[in-house]
Formats: sequence, C-alpha cells, structure tokens
Amino acid sequence: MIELGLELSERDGWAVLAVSGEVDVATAPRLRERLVGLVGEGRTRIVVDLEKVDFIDSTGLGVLVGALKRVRTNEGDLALVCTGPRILKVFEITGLTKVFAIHRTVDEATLAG
Amino acid sequence: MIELGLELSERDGWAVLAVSGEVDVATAPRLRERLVGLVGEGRTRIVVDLEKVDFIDSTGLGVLVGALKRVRTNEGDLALVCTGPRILKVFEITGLTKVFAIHRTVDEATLAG
Amino acid sequence: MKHHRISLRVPAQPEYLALVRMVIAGTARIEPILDDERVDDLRVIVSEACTNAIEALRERGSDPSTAAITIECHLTDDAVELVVADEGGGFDPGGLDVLPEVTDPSRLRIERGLGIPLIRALSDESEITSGPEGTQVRVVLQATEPPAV
Amino acid sequence: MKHHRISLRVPAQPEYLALVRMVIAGTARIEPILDDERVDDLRVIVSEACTNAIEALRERGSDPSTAAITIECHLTDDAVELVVADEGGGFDPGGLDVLPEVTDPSRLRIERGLGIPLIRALSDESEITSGPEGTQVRVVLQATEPPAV
Ligand SMILES: Nc1ncnc2c1ncn2[C@@H]1O[C@H](COP(=O)(O)OP(=O)(O)O)[C@@H](O)[C@H]1O
Ligand SMILES: Nc1ncnc2c1ncn2[C@@H]1O[C@H](COP(=O)(O)OP(=O)(O)O)[C@@H](O)[C@H]1O
Repeated sequence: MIELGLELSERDGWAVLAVSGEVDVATAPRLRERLVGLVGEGRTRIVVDLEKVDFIDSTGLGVLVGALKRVRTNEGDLALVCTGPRILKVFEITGLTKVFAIHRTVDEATLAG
Repeated sequence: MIELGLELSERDGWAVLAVSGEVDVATAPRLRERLVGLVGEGRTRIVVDLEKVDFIDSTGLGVLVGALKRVRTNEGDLALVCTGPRILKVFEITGLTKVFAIHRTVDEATLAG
Repeated sequence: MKHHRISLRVPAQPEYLALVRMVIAGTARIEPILDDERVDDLRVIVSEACTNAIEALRERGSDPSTAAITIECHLTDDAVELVVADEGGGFDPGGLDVLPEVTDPSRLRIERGLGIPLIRALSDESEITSGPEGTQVRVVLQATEPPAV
Repeated sequence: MKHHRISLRVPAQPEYLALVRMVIAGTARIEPILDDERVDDLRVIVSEACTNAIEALRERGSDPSTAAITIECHLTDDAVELVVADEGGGFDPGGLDVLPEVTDPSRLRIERGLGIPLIRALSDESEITSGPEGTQVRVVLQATEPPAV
C-alpha cells in the first residue's frame, strides 16, 4: 500500500537519489538497500533529495546516518536536499542538522561538494 | 474536515448544481439546503452534476429523491449527470436509475429536458 | 493463512464517517484481496451501518460526547468480515417496511429505508443482530481473486 | 467542553503505520485544535511509539498474526492526548543510553535511539510506563490556539 519513490539521476559526478513518499519502518528498508547498493557500486558521492518526502521518522533518519557513515569510510560524501519545514524539524530536534550538509537545491548540494 | 463542493451555474434555463466530494449524513444537509433554496427561488429545472462526487450513500440518495419530489410538485424537473461506475452502482441497486433521468453530460441533460 | 484484525472505536458523530471509510478502505488495501470496486462496496456498507448506528444512538438520547460506534474488520486470504456495533435501542431487522416498487409513484415519497437494502445487496453475506442492548451488523465480502496458495 | 475519544487497534506490523498516522491526523483535523505543524508532530510521535511497539512485540516473539497495538486519542477543547500501548516485553525508560553529542564523531555510530527523544521533544507532556506486561506511551499536545469560549 505505502509507496516509496526512489529515482536515481546523475549530476556532475554525484549520484542524486530523489526520494518521495513516507519513510518509516515499512519503507526505510528499501531506501537503505538502495543506498547500500550505490555505495557497493562505488558511488560514494551521493545527494539524497528529500523534497518530495511527506513524512520521515527516526527509522528514516537512522538509514541516512548509516549511509553517511558508509560513504565517509569510503572517502565519499553524502549531502541532503531539504527545505520542507516538517522534515527539517526532525533533523533539527535530533541534532542531525549538525551532522548532515543540508542544501536547498540539488545544484547547491553538488556545487558545495 | 469533510468538504462538499457545490457550484451553481446556468445552462439554457436550467440551474446546474455541480457537486464534488463525499455525500453522506455529515454533508448531505448542505446539499439538501441548497436544493431546497433553489426550488424556493423558483428554480425548478435543475441538473445535479455528480461527476465529481467520490462517494454517495443512501442519505445522499434520499436528498436527491426529496429534491426530485419537490421540483415535480412544482411542475419542474430534476436530472442527474453521472457516469462514474461506483456512483451509478448505488443508483442501480436501489432501483433509482428508473426514478431519475441520468445523463452522461450536462449538455445531454439540458437538451433532453 | 493471513489474519489481520483491526478495530476502531469512534464517537457516534457524522464527522467521523469519512474517517471510518478511509480506515476501512485503507485496511482493505493493505492486504489487497478485494479489487477496487469491492473496496468501494465496503465503503458504502460501513457508511450505511455507521449512519444507522449514529441515528440509533441519537434517538436513544445517548450523551453525544460519549456515545461511540465500534467497527471491526477481519481480513483473511479468503474474505473481509466487517462488524459494526452500536449500543443504540435496537430494532427488528425482519420487520422493516417493504419499499414500494420503484416504478410505483408512491416510491417518490420514500427518502429513506435504502441503507439496509444497500448493505444486503453489496455484501456476499450479511447478518443483523439487534436487541435492546444494541445492534450488530456483520457482513462478509469474499476475496475477489482466489487466494494465492 | 468537547470530548472526543477514538481508539484503534491494529496488527503490530509496519504496513499499518501509514494508516495509523492517517487516522490520528484525520482525528486531529475533525476538531482542529492543533495547527498543521502540531498535527505533523503528532504524526511523528505516533509513528515512533508504534514502531517501538512493533519491535518490542517482534523481539518478544509474539505471534505476528495476533500481536496488536492499541492507539487511543482523546481530544478536548484544550489538548490532544495520545496513548500507544503494547504488550511487548517492556524496558526501563529511565535507563536509556544517553546519545553522544551530535558533534562527537562517535555520534555517527548511532543509527538508533532517536525515537524516544523525538517523542519527548515534540510533545508538551510525555510519560512512559513500562513493565513486563507491556508499555504505554502517553503524550499530551496542548491546543495551538486558546479554546473558543
Ligand atoms: N443500528 C440500528 N439501530 C436501531 N435501528 C436501526 C439500526 N439500523 C437500522 N435501524 C432501523 O431500520 C430502519 C431502516 O434502516 P435503513 O434501511 O438504513 O434506512 P434509513 O436509515 O434511511 O431509515 C431505520 O430507519 C431504523 O429504524
Ligand atoms: N514499547 C517499547 N517496548 C519495549 N522496549 C522499548 C519500547 N520503546 C522503546 N523501547 C526500548 O528503548 C530503546 C530506545 O527507543 P528509541 O529511542 O525509540 O530508539 P530505537 O527504537 O531506534 O532504538 C529501544 O531500542 C528499545 O530497547
């Protein structure tokens, strides 16, 4: 029933994964799998675009933290794109705005890297 | 929370009431009021356009039957526009397809009158 | 064999009907044993049953801030069973007025009495148990497709 | 004074989380005492609490076809109270690991343990009661606007 959209594109050497829908314990495994897959293929510069995410909870945050750790141990980087206040709020409360580079657009994210 | 859209327009001397949303016991009173109001203003040739109705139950059907009765006692007429199978189904099961003139378009409804 | 059981208790107020329909349709879609048309049938059934429950509780003069309806939905591989229960004053399900023929001119006088006929027509099985303690409407809709074995 | 009480019991399975969030958000919108941001907070809270309940029941080895979570929501003019209860194995809410500072490099090791901090931060009042019979998470969100008198 619950759809999680995952769309992959390329931008200046970054893998851009656009996520849409609701990220919770039902759907997070699909996101994790995809991110692990990317790193496995040697893609260690990743932008996760959360602009079309309607909902994320701590399970989703955990997947993103795990992916960040994974790319960093491979000398890569993971940046987020997010402007929605409801999504930003959970990053702020959990202190993760200090852990992730959060950008307003995919362009900004890839240029900043 | 539940929105019922009611939009009134004119077509060749018919009052066309386009209904949208869900018609149940919570929203049907608004529909009834509007139809009673129209008849009260002397509008007795009425098309009720159900194309944008997502849901109707027996309370909604009752309001339409009541309105039909009301316009008929005023020598008027009430026609329906409906093609959606889920809405048509409740008319069929209750035998109301034989009571109402049900058309595929507003044009067809007003021309037929 | 799957077994999913959800139950919902809401105030006996018309504003909750849309929510109830949403929950029942949402549940039916988590385990999609019914096709969309049958899910719509289920939405009509639950709405009719809850509307009657709301009216019964209001007629009984129940305190509107505490009067509630219980909706249970039980899904297996084969069927969806739905039970709507209220603590209204009850009625005699066998003694309902027979509707005049739709072609009978007096049919137009009838603006009500369509709910239970709809519940019966849209379900594969239906059973109404009613008494002074309240009413239970139970329906079963068989799976649209044969269960995957 | 309004009093709306709804309760929902669903299988302790991840597929039901979206439905639970929908019901809680839908209920909060029927009596709109919370603004949209607070309704979103409530969606996060209920999702976190139910996720923990699902995990606790799975760890306990409860039969997945019967294990269930109960969600109750109580609305008045002043506040929304939400209670999520499970019959999992319980835990010591006072004894949770303290998260390393977010700037601490070891913070990256932590992919979990964010749920209860979120529940606490997003609610105006929260209380966790847990024992070997199960856990109850109770939160209160105060009305966004002063109630219309
Ligand atoms: N849950 C119930 N409790 C008490 N009476 C009921 C209940 N459901 C139905 N009834 C009685 O049966 C009658 C017929 O119901 P129904 O066919 O749904 O039509 P309507 O509700 O439009 O009258 C109702 O008018 C009511 O008197
Ligand atoms: N309902 C519950 N039943 C049993 N244990 C729980 C429950 N809720 C939380 N816990 C325990 O508290 C820990 C911390 O929970 P939380 O902060 O939500 O983070 P996470 O679930 O990611 O570990 C959980 O790992 C679990 O051990």
